[in-house]
Amino acid sequence: MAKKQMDKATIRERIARRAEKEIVSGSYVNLGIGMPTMVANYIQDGKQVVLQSENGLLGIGKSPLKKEVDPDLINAGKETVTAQKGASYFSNAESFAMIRGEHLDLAILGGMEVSVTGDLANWMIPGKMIKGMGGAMDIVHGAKKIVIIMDHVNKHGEPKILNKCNLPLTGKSVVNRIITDRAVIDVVEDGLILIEVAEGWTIDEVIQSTEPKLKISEDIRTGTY
Amino acid sequence: MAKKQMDKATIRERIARRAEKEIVSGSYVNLGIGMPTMVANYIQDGKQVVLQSENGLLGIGKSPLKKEVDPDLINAGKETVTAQKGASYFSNAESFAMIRGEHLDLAILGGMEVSVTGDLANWMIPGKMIKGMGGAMDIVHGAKKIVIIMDHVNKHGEPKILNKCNLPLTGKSVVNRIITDRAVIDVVEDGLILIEVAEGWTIDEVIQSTEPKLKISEDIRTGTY
Amino acid sequence: MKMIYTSFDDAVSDINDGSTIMVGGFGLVGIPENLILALVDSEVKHLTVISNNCGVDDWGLGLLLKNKQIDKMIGSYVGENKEFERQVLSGELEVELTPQGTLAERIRAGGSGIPAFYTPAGVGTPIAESGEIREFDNREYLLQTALKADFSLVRAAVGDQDGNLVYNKTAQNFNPMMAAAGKVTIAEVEQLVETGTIDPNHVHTPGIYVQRLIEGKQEKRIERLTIRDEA
Amino acid sequence: MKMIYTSFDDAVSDINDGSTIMVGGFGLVGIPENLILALVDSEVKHLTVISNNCGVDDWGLGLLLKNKQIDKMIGSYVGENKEFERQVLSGELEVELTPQGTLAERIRAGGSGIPAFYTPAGVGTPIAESGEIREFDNREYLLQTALKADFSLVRAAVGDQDGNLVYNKTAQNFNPMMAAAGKVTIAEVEQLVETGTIDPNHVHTPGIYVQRLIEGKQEKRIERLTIRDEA
Repeated sequence: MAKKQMDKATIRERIARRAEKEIVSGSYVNLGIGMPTMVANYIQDGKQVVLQSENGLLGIGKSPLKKEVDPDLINAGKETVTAQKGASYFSNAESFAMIRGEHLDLAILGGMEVSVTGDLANWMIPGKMIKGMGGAMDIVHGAKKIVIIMDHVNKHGEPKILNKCNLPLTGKSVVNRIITDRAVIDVVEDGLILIEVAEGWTIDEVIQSTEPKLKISEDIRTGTY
Repeated sequence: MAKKQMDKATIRERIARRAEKEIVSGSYVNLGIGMPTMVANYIQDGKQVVLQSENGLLGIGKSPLKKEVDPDLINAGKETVTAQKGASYFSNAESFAMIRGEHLDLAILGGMEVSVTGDLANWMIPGKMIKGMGGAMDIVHGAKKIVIIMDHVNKHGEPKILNKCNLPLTGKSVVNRIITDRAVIDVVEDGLILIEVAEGWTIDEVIQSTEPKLKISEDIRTGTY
Repeated sequence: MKMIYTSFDDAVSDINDGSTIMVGGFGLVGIPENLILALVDSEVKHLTVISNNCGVDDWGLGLLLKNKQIDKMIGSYVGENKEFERQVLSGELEVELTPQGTLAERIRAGGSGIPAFYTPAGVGTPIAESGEIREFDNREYLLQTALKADFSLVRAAVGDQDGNLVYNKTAQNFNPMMAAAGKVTIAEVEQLVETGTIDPNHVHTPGIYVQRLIEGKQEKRIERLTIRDEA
Repeated sequence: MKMIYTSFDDAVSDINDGSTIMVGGFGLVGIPENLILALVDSEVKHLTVISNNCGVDDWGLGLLLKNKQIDKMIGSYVGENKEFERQVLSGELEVELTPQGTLAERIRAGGSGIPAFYTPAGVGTPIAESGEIREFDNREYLLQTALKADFSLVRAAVGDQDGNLVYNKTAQNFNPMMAAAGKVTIAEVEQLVETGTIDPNHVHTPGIYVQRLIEGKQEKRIERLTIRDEA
């Protein structure tokens, strides 16, 4: 599909489907509010995944049928959910003990900006009403692997992957991997490595739309998603 | 009963019975290992008391009948117990959160030495094998009121209430009241106040067997226990 | 041994102007609905409220907000309504934002006699600007202090006459830590049962933390109804 | 999703010389009896053991002690047997004594990503001599750091195939915090059940903390049998 014709929903689905590949069977995962929550819809059959919700649930199930709705059972996005077999409920203190204590294998979160050193900004825009960071500042220091999913550029076409974040940070040196509509980029010791390019984009286009210099992986693959 | 004729068991019972009077109906209480545990035997009918055991039980009941014994249910002294109606079980972390967070109204503990400023020593004698402080160092900072029960003098007849403890401390400025076989003494801002004298002893004998200068309460009572 | 109330107004009648209160719940789930309504009725003012969120326009803590009873809000995610924004911008309402895990742990610390602890959350961000950073094992952490309250308002599914509480599913959330961190903890329970009914292994909040109990019926409003179709 | 073992020897086979292990239990209550026996069989040496107590002469951690498998013991109340005393006095065994509440909280911190916290316990006593004191609200507190382990050996009454654990009565004690503080947590359960059997509201240790499970029968020795007569 040509990139120009892709609507916003299709792009989000593309990113979510690529992010799903980050989830290893048998792992414990926290999905952020918004686009990350969508990732759950694309988890492949046969993959055993336990999703954690920071409001106190390990083992998020599907959305409830109308008759199953329990107002006492929501996810961190305040949506009604169900609980998987083998689930457990606990307090927010226990939930963040679990998060902060590095028991989760992976967190997939949204991003506004990511820097060349893995700094993440995703919670406030100065001048706009500040609603709060919720659990993001804890989660970025907790999960063993932090994957950020976001658009590659902002609505003005400017890079969101930067030498230095302009927005106030959520966490410093916390991001391991960035997945955008255009590319998959890893944050490593000495910078950023481009490892995948999405269908409809070229390596050069990704380089052009990314502020920091990108190293190109020896195993780079294009058109993977 | 004349003091000379009282055997050790009788003296311990006398102290325990006096200590029981410290327990207000409706209160939450921790009783230390040894003589303090005995206090539970003398709780008056009609007093509602919830005893806490630092190994994770709120609501210690009576000793079990032989047929009731559950090896998974013990108190902090490792004795088999039962649980009262309305009891709850929890981890040691929660138990000491409860203790440290000042939720208990009273702790009654044993003592080796108490100082004029309310310092307590009750966990080690240098040169002897050190077994550990168990929960005592936490409890002395936790309960709203700390009552120490002990003999007034040691086996050499020397005071155990001192200007300064010789033994390593369990806690500094933690004791509120001392109950011995001879007297009840309160630790206040500017020293010690004698408030009760046990049967068979005189105010003067108590003063003589106590190292720090004792103030005498205006409401002092003698022969109260 | 506990004060059992039948009037929500009576249960909160000694919450005075200027009090600091903790209110359980995550979004609208697990909030003490009727205790909040009673606070609205009481017209108490200048409250400092510690709660993860601040309700919505016409429900939960949003009602106290609309009634201008809150001077300061400590939470992790607030401002889901226009009135909140208006009051913040006009300076009527002070807000202290805390990462959610830090908020939960500060409240746990408050009930546990821990005056302060270190956490990685917030290092390198605006919330660490006035804070104290310290390294342990070559990693930076931020010092955070305990939170306590004059009154904690919590909600449980079941409570017994001795104050033992059991929560239902994700309605547990902040309630257990707040129950422990309040000088006076008032529990609104869906069902008040006789002591001895709850299995001691299943108690979430031991009765020692609860001073007052009251049974009530909740609306349990749903913020974001999400359902799937029958396959 | 978890490793389910049928041999206790296999369950502990990768605990190597020099490992730091946490072992649940208070006295002999709630100890992972069969895992300890397997460690004795394994002849692993130079262990650092974190446990509230150190068993008795012929049971629990006392067996590892007798077999000289422990180099260092971190606990709150130890030395209930002569061999312990002998090894300490001869310098064969190093002991670190910690107040019980501090021990419990240090282990909780280890599993919770809290590197350090302040507690009043120990201020003004020998254990604060090399410690760091700090005032909060005009009261002195002692800094304490987190404890973690290479392996945690815990015991539960019931465990399911996903690692969720439920403890019985006071056999809970140190087990939940240790389950969270071990890099690898091995749970000895009295009963292993199918996933879905345990009510999610009743889970004490969520399965995420447990890597290995094994079902076994315990002797449950009683240290101090105290009974009352039929009235």
